Amino acid sequence: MSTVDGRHTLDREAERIAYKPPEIRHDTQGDMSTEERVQTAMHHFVKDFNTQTASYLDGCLHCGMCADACHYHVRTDDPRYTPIWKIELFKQAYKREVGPFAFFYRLFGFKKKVTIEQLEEWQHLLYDSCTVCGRCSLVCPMGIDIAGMVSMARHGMFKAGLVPHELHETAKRAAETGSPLGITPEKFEERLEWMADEHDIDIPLNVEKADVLAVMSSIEIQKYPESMAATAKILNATGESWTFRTDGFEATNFGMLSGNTDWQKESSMKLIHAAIKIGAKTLVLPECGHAYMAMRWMGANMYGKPLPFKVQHVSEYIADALNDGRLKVKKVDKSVTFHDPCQVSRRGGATQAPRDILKHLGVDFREMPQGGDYNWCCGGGGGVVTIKRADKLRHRVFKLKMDQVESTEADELLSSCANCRQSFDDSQQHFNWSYKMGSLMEMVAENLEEGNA
Amino acid sequence: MSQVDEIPVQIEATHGNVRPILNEVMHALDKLLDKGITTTIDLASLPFAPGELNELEATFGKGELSARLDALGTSRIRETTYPGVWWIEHRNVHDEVVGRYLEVTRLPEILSSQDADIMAGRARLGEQFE
Amino acid sequence: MKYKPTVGEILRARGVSRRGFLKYCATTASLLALPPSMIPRIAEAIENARRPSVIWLSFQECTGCTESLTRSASPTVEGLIFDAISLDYHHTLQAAAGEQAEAARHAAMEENDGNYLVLVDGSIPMGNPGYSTIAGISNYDMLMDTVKGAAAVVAIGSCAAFGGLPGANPNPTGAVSVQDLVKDKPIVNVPGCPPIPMVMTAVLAQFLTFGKIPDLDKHGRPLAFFGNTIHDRCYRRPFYEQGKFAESFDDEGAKAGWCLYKLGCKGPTTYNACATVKWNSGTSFPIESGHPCLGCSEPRFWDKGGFYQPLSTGHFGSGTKLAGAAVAGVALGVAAAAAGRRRQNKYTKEA
Amino acid sequence: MDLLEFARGPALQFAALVLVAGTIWRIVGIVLLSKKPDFSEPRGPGGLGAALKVIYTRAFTAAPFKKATLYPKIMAYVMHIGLFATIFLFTPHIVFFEGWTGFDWPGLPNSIIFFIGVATVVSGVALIIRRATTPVLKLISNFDDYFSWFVTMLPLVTGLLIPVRALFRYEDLLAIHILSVALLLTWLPFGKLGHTFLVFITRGTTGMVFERRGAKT
Repeated sequence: MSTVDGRHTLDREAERIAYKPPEIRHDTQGDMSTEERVQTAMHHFVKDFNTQTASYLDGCLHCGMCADACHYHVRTDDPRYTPIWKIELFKQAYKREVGPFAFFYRLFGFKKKVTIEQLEEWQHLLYDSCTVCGRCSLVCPMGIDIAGMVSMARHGMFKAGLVPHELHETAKRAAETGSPLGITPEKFEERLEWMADEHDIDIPLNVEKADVLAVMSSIEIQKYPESMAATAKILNATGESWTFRTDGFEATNFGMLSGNTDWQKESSMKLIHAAIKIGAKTLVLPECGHAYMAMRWMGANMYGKPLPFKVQHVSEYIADALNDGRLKVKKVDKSVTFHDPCQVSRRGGATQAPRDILKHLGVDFREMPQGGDYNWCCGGGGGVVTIKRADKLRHRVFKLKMDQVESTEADELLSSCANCRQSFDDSQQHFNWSYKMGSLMEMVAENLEEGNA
Repeated sequence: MSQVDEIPVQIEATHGNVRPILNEVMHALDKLLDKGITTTIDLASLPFAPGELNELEATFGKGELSARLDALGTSRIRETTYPGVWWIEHRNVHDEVVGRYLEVTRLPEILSSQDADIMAGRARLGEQFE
Repeated sequence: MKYKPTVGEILRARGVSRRGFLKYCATTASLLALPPSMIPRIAEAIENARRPSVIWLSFQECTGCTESLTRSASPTVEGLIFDAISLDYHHTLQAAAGEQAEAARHAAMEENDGNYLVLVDGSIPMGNPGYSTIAGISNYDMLMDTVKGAAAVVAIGSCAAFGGLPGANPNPTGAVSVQDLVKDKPIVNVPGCPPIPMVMTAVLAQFLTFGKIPDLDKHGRPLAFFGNTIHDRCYRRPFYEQGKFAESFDDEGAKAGWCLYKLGCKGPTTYNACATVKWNSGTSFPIESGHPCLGCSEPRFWDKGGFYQPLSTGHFGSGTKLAGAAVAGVALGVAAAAAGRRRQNKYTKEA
Repeated sequence: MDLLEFARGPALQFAALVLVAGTIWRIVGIVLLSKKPDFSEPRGPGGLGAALKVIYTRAFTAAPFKKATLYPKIMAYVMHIGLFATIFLFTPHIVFFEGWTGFDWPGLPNSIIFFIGVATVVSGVALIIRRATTPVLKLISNFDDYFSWFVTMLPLVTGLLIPVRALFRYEDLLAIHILSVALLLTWLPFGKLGHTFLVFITRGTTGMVFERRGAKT
């Protein structure tokens, strides 16, 4: 563990603290003219403004405190990583086109038209250096939800073909194949069978009617297949009727992450239709942060009316089952610290569920300093983990996370987000770090009391 | 005027002119002793609160010597309880106060017989022998 | 030109002793707000000064200024007017009347051409010369005729200095001040309604002593008397600083002699010597007797809002105007939002 | 009409009209933009209560950020409390409000107000220096930030100079003071000073959205 102050690092590879142009590599998709690109971005920025965003964009005081909450700024001292600066173009478009005084802004040219150079520079700020973790909105004295607006600004960026290639390709593959990692229904089924054999358990698939629809994230299916088994074990143990579906299994939503609202809707609707089809009362989302945001809080809005079923993160589902006695677990004699996925805890409101679970497991739970709702992000959220060119920055920022975890001196590090797990694993390899990220759900599955249900 | 006098006047606080004046007089006495320089303080230039002037006068009190001058109305020249500090009050023929001074001196100039008056008196005296 | 005795000679002739003269000089110094160390110089100056001729013109006025002056306690009215100056024309005070009086004025003007002082009280009506005439002569004609040979003009009272009450809105007579009309003579304004008598005599004494007009502020007022505000020199100032205010004329604060700011005192914006020189032989001044300063020595004090309206009160528009502004705000807001949404729709279609 | 009368009369009237019209304009312009209905199943109560809660709670810094934002927060507190005290607890101002609204409340002694005013100016200077020197603030600041600071400081400084009689005459400085207030009121609805009313809308919005999710506000 380093004793060097993060703000004045001695790392020879570290980027300079002073202002510098962004790393040169602006990705563009499609063959629009420059003008078209700018116009398209602008039109889609403008489309998204509503009373909520207007109150935010008009309310900003330029106090700069959000910089102190952002891991990118804290680790680099680069002022461009000030969260509110990341939506500067979005703000510029608002003031010029829609705000109450837009007429004057245009008339006197108080706010210039956005240029392609700016958009290219902001590609780095809106994608590579924002995980949409929302920590900044907790420090903001006006309570501005900057992360939410970064997501909105990405819509315009996507339409203008200004998305980092890897993220764009991942999203595109998700749209084309139904999974960002190219997991087809057949592949899913195959891997479920493998897990069923491996663990000698029942994994219901494509049941016609069930109370619970369980879904997975491709990352789990591909990289952490044990999660599928764990999900099955737990759901079996509760005794509820449940099933996986091949017509709706993918919980990740790269349409949302990349900024393509059409794709976002397509992904969400698949799950919604599957759940309605089997008459599910509950849709249990996997250990995935953005899937929670996409379905729990945005799903109904994609659907256009309230959903006829309940949406729960698997940790919420487990916590409920443990709390009302449907599920019982053995005590685990370990010290554990928990990494809160931003979209589930801070932005999703399900912060308490994992803590309830850990209490039932009887572990020595060690909260991280600035943990829970104020947790530092893993650095891989918001699609950032897919963007290769952002790796260097992501690893640099991860230092905060390492310090945070290490200070607890816990035996185990757990989380409930496969995407977090993925970026932890990557950074763990990069730094040869001693901690390995584990899954809370898997710990529950491994410690189920015999004779459940 | 008796009815007006019956109105009770409350004086809650003063402007605080008394202490600064005492201080100034003290320094004036030092100057008088060390260098023989006399000082005159014109009390008309100070904003006194009701009753404050009386307070000041009472503070200085009456000393050993007191004189009355009859010229263009009466004037009272009085040494205070602090020797060398004189309270001088000029009145006009209507007995209205037209000037108040604190003079820090061994003897106020106005008490000395003036050369012009001495000469005039000498002339009058001379007339007796013509 | 006939021989004019010096002031010293006149005083001696009247049997005033040197002591009396020194007393006179001390009170004059006090009057001029000069330090006592100046007394010897004043004595020397007065000794050799020659009595100036004074012509007093009264126009649209109430004679309050003359009343005030004749109650001047310093050095003595008689002494000043009859000994130190030669008041050759004052139609209220002089015995002569009609053509005889006018003849006296012309005689004084001719005799002292270029050296006499003109004192004016009252404003001059420019609306119709008939509003105010003396011996058939309009005020304007008399003023302009008289000041031609004057050494200086002293405007006594707020009417002569600034137009005063006759000049108050809507100013039916078209009243103007002396300084509005006389441009080529030194003018001293001694405003006040009425002015402090000592200040009037002091200006004369100053002219008498030094043969020139005193230093003036931007409104032409002698700095020696108009250099500080009433508020600056007010004995109730500590209450202002402590935040102790009389809220009405009969509350405990008023009885305790607290600051009258909230009752509309104009002391902070009024330049005059009332707080130090005081009135009625130094007895008191309005604030001391429990009434806020009206600001009578300031230009157009009649038209500066209510006498009992505190100084820091603003004059907002009527409620109707504010309501109108609110309606305009709603309209603009609706229009702005509509324009914004129209752009959004347009862009959505284009996109 | 002298300067003071102009300041107290037409200038203040104009400022009041602009203030009222501009404030309503901005609020209506924001409120009447499209609103997206939220169909998601609420976890916690949204609505007005949530809005009020966050309007209140955001006046305080969350513990994890206390250290990093200590300096600007303290300065901002001093500035806001100072502005409140100098505006609303100085007796001549109370008289001003009383003349306008008919309400009257006790003030603080002038000496204390003077001290608070100086502290407010000091905090303002500290904040503007910080804005002009720290890289983050340098980058994100624009004309509005500096101009709004200027129009806020102007009435404060002119107000503080009024008792210092050496430079100006009382009525001149009072006139300038009132004119600077008129400028402040005229600018207030349009620039970032609009946060005097937007703070309720902005914080309230977050309160309604995030309390509804049961998320951290």
